[in-house]
Amino acid sequence: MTTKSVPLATPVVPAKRPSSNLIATITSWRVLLSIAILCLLPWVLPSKALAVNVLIYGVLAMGYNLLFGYTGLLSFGHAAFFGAGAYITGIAIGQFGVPWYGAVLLGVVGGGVLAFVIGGLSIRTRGIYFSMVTLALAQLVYHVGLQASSWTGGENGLRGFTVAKIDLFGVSINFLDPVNKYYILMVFAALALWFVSRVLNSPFGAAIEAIRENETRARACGYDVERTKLLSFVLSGLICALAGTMSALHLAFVPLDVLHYQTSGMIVMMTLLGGASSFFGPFVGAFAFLLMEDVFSLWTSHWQIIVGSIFILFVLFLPKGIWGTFLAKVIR
Amino acid sequence: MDAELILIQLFSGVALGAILVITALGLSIIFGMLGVVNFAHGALFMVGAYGGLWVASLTGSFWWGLLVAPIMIGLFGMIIEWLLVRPLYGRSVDDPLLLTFGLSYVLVEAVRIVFGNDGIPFPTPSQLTGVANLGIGYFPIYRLFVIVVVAVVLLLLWLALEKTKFGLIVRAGARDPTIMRVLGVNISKVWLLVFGVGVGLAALGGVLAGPMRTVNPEMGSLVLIEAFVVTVIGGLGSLLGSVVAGLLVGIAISMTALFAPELGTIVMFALMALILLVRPRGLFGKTA
Amino acid sequence: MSDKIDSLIRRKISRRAALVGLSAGASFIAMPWVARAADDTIRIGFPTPLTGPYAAEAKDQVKSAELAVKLVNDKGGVAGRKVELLVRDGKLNGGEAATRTLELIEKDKVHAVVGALSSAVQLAVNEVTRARGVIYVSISQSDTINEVKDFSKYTFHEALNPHMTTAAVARHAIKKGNKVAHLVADYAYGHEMLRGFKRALTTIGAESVGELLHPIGAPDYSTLMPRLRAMKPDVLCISNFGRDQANSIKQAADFGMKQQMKIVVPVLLHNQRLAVGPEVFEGVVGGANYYWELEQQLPSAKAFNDAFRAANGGAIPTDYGAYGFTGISSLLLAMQAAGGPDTDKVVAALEGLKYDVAKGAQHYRKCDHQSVQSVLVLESKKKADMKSANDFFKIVENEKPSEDVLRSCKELGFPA
Amino acid sequence: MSAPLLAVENVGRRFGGFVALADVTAQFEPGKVTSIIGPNGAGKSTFFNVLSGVLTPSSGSIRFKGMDLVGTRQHRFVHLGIARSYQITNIFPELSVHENVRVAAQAGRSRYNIWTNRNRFRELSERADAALDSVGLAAKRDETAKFLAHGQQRALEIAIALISDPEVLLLDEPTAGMGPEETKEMVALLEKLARERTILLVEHKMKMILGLSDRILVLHHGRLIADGSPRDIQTDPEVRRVYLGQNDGYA
Repeated sequence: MTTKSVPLATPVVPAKRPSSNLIATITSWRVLLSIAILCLLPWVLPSKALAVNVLIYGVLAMGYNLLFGYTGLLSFGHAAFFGAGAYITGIAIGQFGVPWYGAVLLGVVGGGVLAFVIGGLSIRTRGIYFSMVTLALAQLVYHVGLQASSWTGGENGLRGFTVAKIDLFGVSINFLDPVNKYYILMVFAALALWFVSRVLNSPFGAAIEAIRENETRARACGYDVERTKLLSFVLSGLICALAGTMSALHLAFVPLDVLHYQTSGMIVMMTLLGGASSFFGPFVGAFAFLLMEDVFSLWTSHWQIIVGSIFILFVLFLPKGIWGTFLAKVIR
Repeated sequence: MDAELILIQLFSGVALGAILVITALGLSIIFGMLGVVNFAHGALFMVGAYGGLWVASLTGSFWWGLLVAPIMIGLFGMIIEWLLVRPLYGRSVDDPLLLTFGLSYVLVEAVRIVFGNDGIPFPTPSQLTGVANLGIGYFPIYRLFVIVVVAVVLLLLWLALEKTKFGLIVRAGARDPTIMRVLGVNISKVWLLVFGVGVGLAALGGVLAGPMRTVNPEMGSLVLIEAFVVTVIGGLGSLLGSVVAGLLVGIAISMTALFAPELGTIVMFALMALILLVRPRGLFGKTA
Repeated sequence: MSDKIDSLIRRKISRRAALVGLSAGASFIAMPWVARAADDTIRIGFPTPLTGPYAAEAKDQVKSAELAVKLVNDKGGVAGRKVELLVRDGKLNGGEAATRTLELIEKDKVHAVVGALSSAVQLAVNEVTRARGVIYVSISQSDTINEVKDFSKYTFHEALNPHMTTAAVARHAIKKGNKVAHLVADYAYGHEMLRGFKRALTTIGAESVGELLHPIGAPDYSTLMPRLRAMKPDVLCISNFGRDQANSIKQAADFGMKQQMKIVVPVLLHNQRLAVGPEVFEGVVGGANYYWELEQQLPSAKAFNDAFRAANGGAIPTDYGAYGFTGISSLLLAMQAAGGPDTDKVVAALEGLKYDVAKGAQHYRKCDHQSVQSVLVLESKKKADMKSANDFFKIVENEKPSEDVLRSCKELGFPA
Repeated sequence: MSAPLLAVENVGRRFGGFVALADVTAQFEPGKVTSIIGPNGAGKSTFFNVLSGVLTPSSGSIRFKGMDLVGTRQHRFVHLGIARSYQITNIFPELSVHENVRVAAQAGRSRYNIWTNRNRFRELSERADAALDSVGLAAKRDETAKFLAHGQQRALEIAIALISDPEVLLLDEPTAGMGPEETKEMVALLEKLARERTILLVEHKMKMILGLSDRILVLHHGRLIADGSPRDIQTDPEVRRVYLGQNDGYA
C-alpha cells in the first residue's frame, strides 16, 4: 500500500483525472437514476417475483457494501441482520398483530441493535479473524433461530403473517398483486438508496473511506477508528435488516435459511460480482446473480457449473466487478 | 455418569479431532504460506473421496486409492494454481476467495454430472473392519487407523518443513516473498508445490473420510467451515495451532455430547468466537 | 532478458487460451423465458429441489410426475385439454421455493402446484398457495402441515406423515418390553418422528431408555455412540432424514451397534440405501409409501412400474419418486371429475376422490386433507438375499389404509 | 526559559523481554526544534510511538500542558494538539490529494455526521487548500494521491499532519528516500514550520539536523545518552563513541 524505500522522482503511472463529466452527472443524480431504472425493472425481467428479489437483495448487498466496499471490513455474518429484520417483522405481525409499518420499523431497529452487539464484539479483530468472528456470532444467531421454534417456527420457518392488504392514507392496496407489491417495496428500496447515498456523501462517508484506505493514518488524523467502524457496522446492519423486512413482507414466510452462512456468502458474492466500493455495484451484482440463477436453473439442473465458471472468469478478467469495470472503461 | 463413559468420550474427541486436523491442514498450509483463502477446500476434499473411490474400484484396493488419489488431485491442484490462482497474486485477498468459491461450484457440479447426485458406497477396507475393545469401550478399527495416518502425515510435514531446505524456503517465503526473489529462489515454483501439497492433503482427508461417512457431492460443504474454524482457532499459518485447535474442537464436541449432543455443531462456533474475543489472532497466531 | 519476457508472454497467452477453452461452454446465454401464450393447456407447477442433497429424489419425482402427465395426455388430456408440467428448482430452500411458486402462479398462471421435498419447503409453498387460493398437492412428510394452523382448504397431503410411519414401523419391529433408545435430528421433523415413536411405544408397552438429539446435517456421530451403547437398548430408533440417515446408520454399524440392537427408522429411504450399500443397511427396518416389489401384490403397482420402466429405460420407480406419480395422478383425476381446472370444483372433487393409481386404495380425509393410504414396513435385505440389483427390501407388512392410524381431527385442532 | 509544553519522565517501553525504551526523561519547550538521533534500533521510533499514543508506555509519564497522556487513546492526541507523520509514507492512496487533507481536517470537527453533504463544510475545504498551498501541492489538488511523486507524497503527509494545527509536530524522517533536490525543498518547508510550532524530528541526515535543530537528543539501546545543543552533541565523547564512530555516511 505504501511505497517503501523507492525514491521516485517521477510517478510510475502518469496521473490521470476522471475527465468524464458523465460520471460526475451520474453520481450527483445517482438516487433518482436508480429509482428510474428500478421503475422499469418488473417490465424487463422474466418475472415480478424476480424483480422483487432484485430489490431485496440489491438493498441487502448495498447495505453490506457500506461495510465491505466503503469501510473495508469483510463480514461473513450479515445473514444475521437480514434474518433478524425478517424474523422480527414476521413475529411482530403474526404474533403481536403489529401493523405492517410498525413491524418494518421494529425489524430495522432490531437488526440495528443486533448489529451493535455483534459489531461491538467483533470490531477489534482484524482481517480474516474479523470475518470469522462475525461468521461465528452469526451462526449463534442461526442456532437461536433454530431452537427458539415457538417464536421462529424453527427449521419449518416462520409462517402465518401474510400481509394481504396495505392500508395507507385511507387507500387499501392489494399487496398480493405482484405489481402493487413491487412498487410498494420499491419505495423501501428507494429510501434505502437515498439514505446510503447521503451517508456516503456525508463527512462520515469520508471518514470510513479514509479508514478503508489507511487505518493507521486515519487514527493519526484523529478518527476513533473502532467507533467509526462500529457505526458503519450498525448502519450496514440497519440496511440489511430493512432488506430482511422486505423479504418477510414479500414471501409472507421466513425460512431458517435466511440466517444460514450460505446467505452471508451469497451477499459477499453478489457485492463482489457487481463491484464493491461503487454505489451501483451491489445492485448490479444482485441483479446479475439472481438473473443468472433464475435463467440458468430453468435451462439446466447443472446451472451451478455455469454460474461457477462465470465467477471464475469474472475474477480473472473483470476483477472490479460488472459496474466497476464499466466505470473504469468510461473513465478511460 | 461414570468415569469409563467420560474416558471413552474423551477418546472419541481426540479421534474426531484427528479427523478435523486432517481436514484443516491443507487449508491452513495454503492460507499460511500463500495468503490464499481457498474456498474450494471442501470441494477438493469431496473430489478426494470420489478420486479415492475411483482408484480403489479400478485397482480393487483401498490402499492404492489412499496413495494415488491424493497425489493425483495434488497435481490437479497444481494445475489450478498455475491456471487460475497465479494470475491473482498481488491482487486483493478477495480475488482468490471469489475465484475458489466459483471453482467449488464447478467441482461439485462436475462430480454430480460424472457420478450422479446419489451418494456412492465406500466400503471400509476389509483389513480394517470391525471394532476394537479399548478397555473403556469399543471403537472402530478404521478410526484408530485414521489417527495413525494423521500422526504419520503430521510427522512427515513437520520433517519436511523443519528439516529440509525446501521447508526453510517455504517458511521464509511465507514471511517475506521479496527476500526470496532477491536471493534468487524461484518462489513461484515453491508456491506451486505448496498449493499442490495443500490440495493433496484436502484430498487425503476426503479419501480417509470416505469409509466413515457417506460419499456424496455435498460432503465438502460443512468440511470447509470446520476446516476454517480449526485453522482460525489455531492461528493462521501455524501448523501446531491447527493441530491443537483440531483436538480442542474435537474434544469440545465430544464433551458437549455428554450433556447436549444437539449443540455439537454450534459449540465449534461458540468456541471460535470465545477464543478470538480473548485472543484476536487465534491460539498460535503471530502478533502484528 | 527479452527471452524471459518472450516466455512470459507466451505463458500468459497459453493460460488465457486454456481458460477460453474451459469457458467456451459457459459463455452461451440462453433466454428461455418466452411469453406464455394464453391457450387452454392445463398447467401444473412442480417446484422440487433439483439441486442440493435431495436432488436424486427430486429427479425421481420429476420422472414420475412427467409419466403421470404423459399417461393422461396420451388418453386425450383432461376434459380434452392438454396438461403441461412446469418443473422448477426450489433448491431445498424455503425462500427459493416460495419465489419459484410465486413465479409459477403470477407469470406462468398455473392451475395447481404439486411438489416440495422437505417439511420447511412444503410449508413455504403452502403459505404462498394458501394466500392466493391456489390448489397445492404436497408430497413431503410432515405432521405440522396437518395441524389447523397451517390448514389451507386448497392444500392436499399426498405424502405419509411421521405419525403414520412411526406407528406402523413400531407395531412390526418393536415388541412389548423392549428397551428403546432414540437418536433424533434436532428439528421439527425429527421431533415429530420421536413423538410418533414414543406414542407407539406406550401403546405397545415398550420402554424408552433415552434419547439423544443431534444437529441436522451432522457428518459425524462417533461422539454419540458411547452413550447410545451405554443405554443398552434392544432397539435403536433413528429419527432423521436423508444423508443424516445414511451417515448415522453407517456409523452405528461401524461402531458395532447392530450386533447388540436392532435399528429402526421411520422411513427407510431408497436412495440412502443405494448410497451406502446393502452391508450398512442390512437388517434395518423402516416405513415407506411405496416399494416397487409391491407389484407382486397389486395390479396398480404393476401398471405404474411397467409404464415407468418403459419410459425410463427399465429403471424402477423409487419411494419418493412415487409421490410425484400419485400426487399428480390424484390431482388430474379430480380435474377430470370436475371437468376442468376450476379451483373450487377441483377441491370438491379431490375431497370426494377415491383413487388407486399405484399403491392401493387412497382417499383424502375431509378435515385435514391427509391422504389415507397404505403404509409399508420394509426390512433391508442382506446382499446375499438380493435377487436383483434393485432388490433392496423385503416387505414385512403392508398396513391397510385406515383413518384410525392418523391423529384425530380433534387433536389437530379441527372443529369436530 | 518557558515552561515545558511536553514533558516525559522516566518513560520506558518493553516488548516481552526486549527493552525498546528505558527511563527517558526530557522536556520540550514551545517553539523549538528538537531532533532525536541514534543508530538503527536505538528506540527512536518507539519513542515517537509513545509520544503520539500509538504505544502506551510500560512505565513513566507523559505530560502535555500539564495533562497526563498515559492511557489516552491515540486518536485523542491530534485533538489535544500533537500530530505526527510516519517514516514510511502514510497517506490515503486512492483519495484525491485535496481529499487527503480535507478528510484530515474534518476529523477535528465532524466525525460522526452521517447526514450533511460533506461539501457543505466549505471552511474545511478551504483550509485543506491553504495547507496544500503551504506545502507546495496546490497544483496537484485533484490528482489521486498514489500517483504523486515520492517527495510530493511526503509533503502531502506533512500537510495532513499540519491541518489539525498542532502545537507539537512529530516528524519521523520526513526526508526518507528523497533525492537532494527534494530534500532541499523539504528543509525549506521545515524551516518555515519551525517558526510557528514545536517540532520533534527523527532524522538521519546529520547536516540537516545540525542546521535545523535547537536541541538534539541522542538515544542508544533505548536510553537517552545525551541531550544538548547541536554543538554540545557534536563534541560529546559518549555520542562520538557509540554513534559517530560507526559513521555510515552522514552528509
